[in-house]
Amino acid sequence: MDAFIHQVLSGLATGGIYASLALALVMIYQVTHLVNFAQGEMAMFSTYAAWSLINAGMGYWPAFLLTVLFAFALGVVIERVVIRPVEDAPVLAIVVIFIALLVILNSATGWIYSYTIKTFPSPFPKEPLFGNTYVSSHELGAIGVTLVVLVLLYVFFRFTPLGLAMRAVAQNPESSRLVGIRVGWMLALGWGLAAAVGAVAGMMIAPIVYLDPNMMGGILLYAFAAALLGGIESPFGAVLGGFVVGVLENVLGAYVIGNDLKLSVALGLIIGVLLVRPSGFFGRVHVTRV
Amino acid sequence: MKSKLVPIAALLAAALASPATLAQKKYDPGASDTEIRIGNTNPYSGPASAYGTIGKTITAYFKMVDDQGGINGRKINFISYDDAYSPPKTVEMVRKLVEQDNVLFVFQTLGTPSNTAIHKYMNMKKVPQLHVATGASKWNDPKNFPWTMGWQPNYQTEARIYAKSILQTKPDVKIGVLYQNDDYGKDYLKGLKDGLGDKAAKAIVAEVSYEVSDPTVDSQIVQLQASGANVFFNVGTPKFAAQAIRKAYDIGWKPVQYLNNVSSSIGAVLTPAGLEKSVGIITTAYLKDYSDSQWANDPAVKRWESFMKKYYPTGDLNDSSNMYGYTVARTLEQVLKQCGDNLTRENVMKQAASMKGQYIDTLLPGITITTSDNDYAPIESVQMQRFNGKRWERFGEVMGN
Amino acid sequence: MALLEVKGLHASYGPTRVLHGMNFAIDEGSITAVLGANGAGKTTTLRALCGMVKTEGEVRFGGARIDGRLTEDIVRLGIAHVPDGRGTFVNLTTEENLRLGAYTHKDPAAVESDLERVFGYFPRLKERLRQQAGTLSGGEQQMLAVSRAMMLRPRLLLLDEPSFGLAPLLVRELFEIMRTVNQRERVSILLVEQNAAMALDLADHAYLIETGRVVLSGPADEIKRDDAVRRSYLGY
Amino acid sequence: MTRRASIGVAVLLVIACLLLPFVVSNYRTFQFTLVLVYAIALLGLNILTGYNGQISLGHGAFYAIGAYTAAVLMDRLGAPYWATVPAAGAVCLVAGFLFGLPALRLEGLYLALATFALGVSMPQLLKYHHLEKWTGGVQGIVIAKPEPPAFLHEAGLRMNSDQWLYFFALTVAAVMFVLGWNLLRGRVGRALIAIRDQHIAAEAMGINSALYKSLAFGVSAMYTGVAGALGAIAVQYVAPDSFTIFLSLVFLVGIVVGGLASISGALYGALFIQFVPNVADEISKAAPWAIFGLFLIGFVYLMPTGVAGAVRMLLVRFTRKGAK
Repeated sequence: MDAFIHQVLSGLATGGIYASLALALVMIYQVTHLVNFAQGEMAMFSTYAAWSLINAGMGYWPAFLLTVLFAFALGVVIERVVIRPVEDAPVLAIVVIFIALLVILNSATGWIYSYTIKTFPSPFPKEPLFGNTYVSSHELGAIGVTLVVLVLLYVFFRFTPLGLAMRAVAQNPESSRLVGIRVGWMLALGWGLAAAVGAVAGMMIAPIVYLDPNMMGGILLYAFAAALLGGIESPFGAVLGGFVVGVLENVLGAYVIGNDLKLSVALGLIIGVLLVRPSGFFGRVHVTRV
Repeated sequence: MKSKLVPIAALLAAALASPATLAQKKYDPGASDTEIRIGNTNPYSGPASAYGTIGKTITAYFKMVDDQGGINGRKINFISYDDAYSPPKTVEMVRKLVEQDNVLFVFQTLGTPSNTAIHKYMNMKKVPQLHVATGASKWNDPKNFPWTMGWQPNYQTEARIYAKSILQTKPDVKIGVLYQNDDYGKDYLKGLKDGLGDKAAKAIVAEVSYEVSDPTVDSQIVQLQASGANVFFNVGTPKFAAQAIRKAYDIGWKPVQYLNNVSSSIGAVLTPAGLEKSVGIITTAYLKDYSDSQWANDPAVKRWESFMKKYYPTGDLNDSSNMYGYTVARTLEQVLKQCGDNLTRENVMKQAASMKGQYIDTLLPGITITTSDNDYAPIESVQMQRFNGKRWERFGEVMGN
Repeated sequence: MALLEVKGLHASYGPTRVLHGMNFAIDEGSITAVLGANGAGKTTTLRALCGMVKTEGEVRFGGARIDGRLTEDIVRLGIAHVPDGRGTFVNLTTEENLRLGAYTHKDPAAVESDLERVFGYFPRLKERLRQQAGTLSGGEQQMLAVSRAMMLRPRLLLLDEPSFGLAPLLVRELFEIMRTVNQRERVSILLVEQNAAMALDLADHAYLIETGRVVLSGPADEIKRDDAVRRSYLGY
Repeated sequence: MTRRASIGVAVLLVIACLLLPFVVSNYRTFQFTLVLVYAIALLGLNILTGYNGQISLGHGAFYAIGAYTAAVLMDRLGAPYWATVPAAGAVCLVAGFLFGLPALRLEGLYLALATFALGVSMPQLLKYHHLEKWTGGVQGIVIAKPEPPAFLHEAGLRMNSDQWLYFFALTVAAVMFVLGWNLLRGRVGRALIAIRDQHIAAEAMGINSALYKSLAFGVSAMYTGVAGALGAIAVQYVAPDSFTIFLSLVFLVGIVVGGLASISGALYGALFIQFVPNVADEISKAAPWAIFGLFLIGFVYLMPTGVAGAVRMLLVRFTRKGAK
């Protein structure tokens, strides 16, 4: 029983990892209606930037803030320079651009920083909370940070005109222009915000899995599954989906199917759920009268 | 052959035919008076690109050799291609090396699947596949594959050494194994089982695998703890090995830990895992570890360091792959020196197979390279060592098969 | 001076040219109707004014050139466009649609009073505030589209076939409201319609276009009496 | 281009294809064999993604199934190599059709996830210990290289095995392309495109879209499976590591760069995925993937509708000029 609880808690901790990156995917989807496969590598790259700053002697929180800003700028620049010129190309061409970005960032990071794993500091205490042996303080703290980001995103999209405008752009760019929204900038802004959310995720993930250029490879797939399971338009759903995936994977691996097939079976189950409930837990069913 | 005619005949031959007859010079494709062409594939891109640094180190090393005048007066032309760790690409690139670039032999092609893919081809073509970068045991098979030779101690042997050690020290042993679900992980697992013999079924209480795409191995470590194991055999690559060591400590699991040699670097594994969390870990080694303070003033390691700084400045000094690449390149240098002016493929193989207790100074003291016609496993012995919180402490004899 | 002045306006979709040098003007505070058969270029004319298609020629709004500018900049000058197909944000709520209409206004108090003003014209929308806009009926969606445009507090309102798909009674109601808006708020209106009879009843001035050119223009009363128009568009 | 000119070009192309292995080295012949293999795989993916609009991020899985079918049949059951190709096609047809049935309910992102998951899972399934007896587990299966048939030798045609393999692949590719051409240029092709562009309208026109969509999956997988079998025979080795998710992504890259919904695009795409990584490797050992990525972005910028689209536009311009 103790082992079972331990597996569940450890699954929640890993789920928190998926949730944090899933939030970035939801963010970019809200604005562009695309899932950016390079999101994980952008987060990884930003985390390396944070590592450089901290290694150069900067304090954790200043480095954290500066990295979030850097990531935001990176996102905006990528949208303006790389994505903008192919805006009107077929969706698959844009997917291919994402793949290109993924390999470029991965390869360039390996070249600049080498592939040796690096430790990334945690802002949270070293000692586990209440002396428990189940989850580390960092894992709890990371979940806390993810929840904070979640609330911020929710408030942003629900209650600010800018958030509303972004949702509008995703749905109907032409109508958005007709109410005076600068669509181009909204897309760039969306990329920037998604990259910033991703950078936070990266800095929370790196202390757990270590910093290396391939750190996001597996996580991206799980985050993608989590986002869809929760309903790709819902930040809440993404986080819940992350936790569900994390726990599901652990329990399957430890008790049901064994570790070597847990990924396949977990994904199979998620797809099964999506077959029955295509909009995920929190996704809204869109009804339109023709 | 003591007649006066001999010098004249030699002169005649030199003037008429190839220079090979002069002073026994013999060449196969890829070798000449001025250069030796060597082929290689490495994963510079793709999922295993972390290992690409080995190819870069070797390239840098032969650059240095050339700067210092080459080997026996010949420049080394080291041609290395990216195979992205994909066997079909390895086949393609190796064929390019052999058929188009006309290399004398290929050296240090990396990865068990990749080398398996070209194994038959190389032996059919009779082109040496020298010092392959994998620890599988199948490369030591001179009867069936006389053109293929490994280099590093193989995984199974290493695991058998751990098995022996476990059986000696712990009477009531319950072993939990964490292994990467691929050829490398399974070789270690097999070696351990072979070493334990008929005790294996009882002694191994849990064997859990992970995939390289797994973000963490936390769940696996929790499983191992729950199995009640009192010995932990950690067969992970650096990132996962470090995660496992940290997690085991954090959840209060205190088994005797055996760590596979691939992840024995202090800088790249134990430091990230936490030095205080790594105390007591047992591993084997055959190379000096730059990040181990006991070698801080070792002249060989110093030489390596200055080589790295000059010829491969972007290389990470903590990455033990760079020490590996340097050492294997020096092994090849020795083989080529021995070849002298007889640079045929046959002679390369012959020289590679006739090293007698050759010591290369970045190997641990007591570890030497020995090969023969029926022994194609250059490094067979390893040294056991235990981590004391600061550095590795060697103990026991140098062990081999 | 005319509020909107168009000279030699050409427009094309890719290689196909749709407008061939249109000339017309709209007076401040007037209601102007553009009539024409299907494919004559009515919708394109409205899209051209808002920079939504590639154009050549001159468009002046309040005396300043606006041709070649970005749609969102033109809108910010005070031109609201209810597009063909209504352009509803179907996945957003009614309220969110309306608030988007006021996107360019930063003063929250003013936005609230604008909302009340719009509900004064279309009380039905107030009951549907939290409803997903895509689930509204056709008539309600049309009201929402007009309301959204009014939230901009425009000087000029462009309406593209507001009667499309609505019951005649609803159309009459809508047009009445448009007249009130025009008179009470001094909003100029440019109306594109297939339903020529009703459009001419509402409008002060009318243009008739055929294959991308203005072929007839004048006060609505005169156009209504024109024989050709009567035969082709009014059907009597 | 006039009809006569295009026939002329086609004839020249066929002659070039036939002469190629006698002109270039064995190693190059081998490379072009791989190009043919990839071209078949890409045509398969194009049927599904390009023509029918169903995205697949996991087609490498079907390639793997085809390859393993061939390897297992040859190595474990002693089947002749040529027989494994249709067998692999049949297995993948069934596998694709079955996968396509649930996938019917999935669109866009959800289908992307499902296929992505398939692509990621495949190597793990191949390694699965209960299948090890057949698949060889992590070690894979080494298979024998086919020799040219005896009748060629008797007929006086001397050929080495690389050349023979090339002609074998060329024949299979020709058959698959002709079949594909007939399929896509006819009623079926129009139905596939109609479903992609106007889903509801297609249903209204009486097209059984469910059937067509799962058939598209099956046929697409069949093509890719045939390619997988050929690829395995050419490389003489299969292992789980040969079929990672990157293979699937590279296939997607191939059809986009080559040209979506274009038969000739499969060939351009195959040339791209075969040769551009080599070029990238020549340029930089430090970060070859970065170079590859830049190439990719460059191609999409310059030719957003793929090489096939660009070629089509050039031809149009060329003939217009010619007409003037």
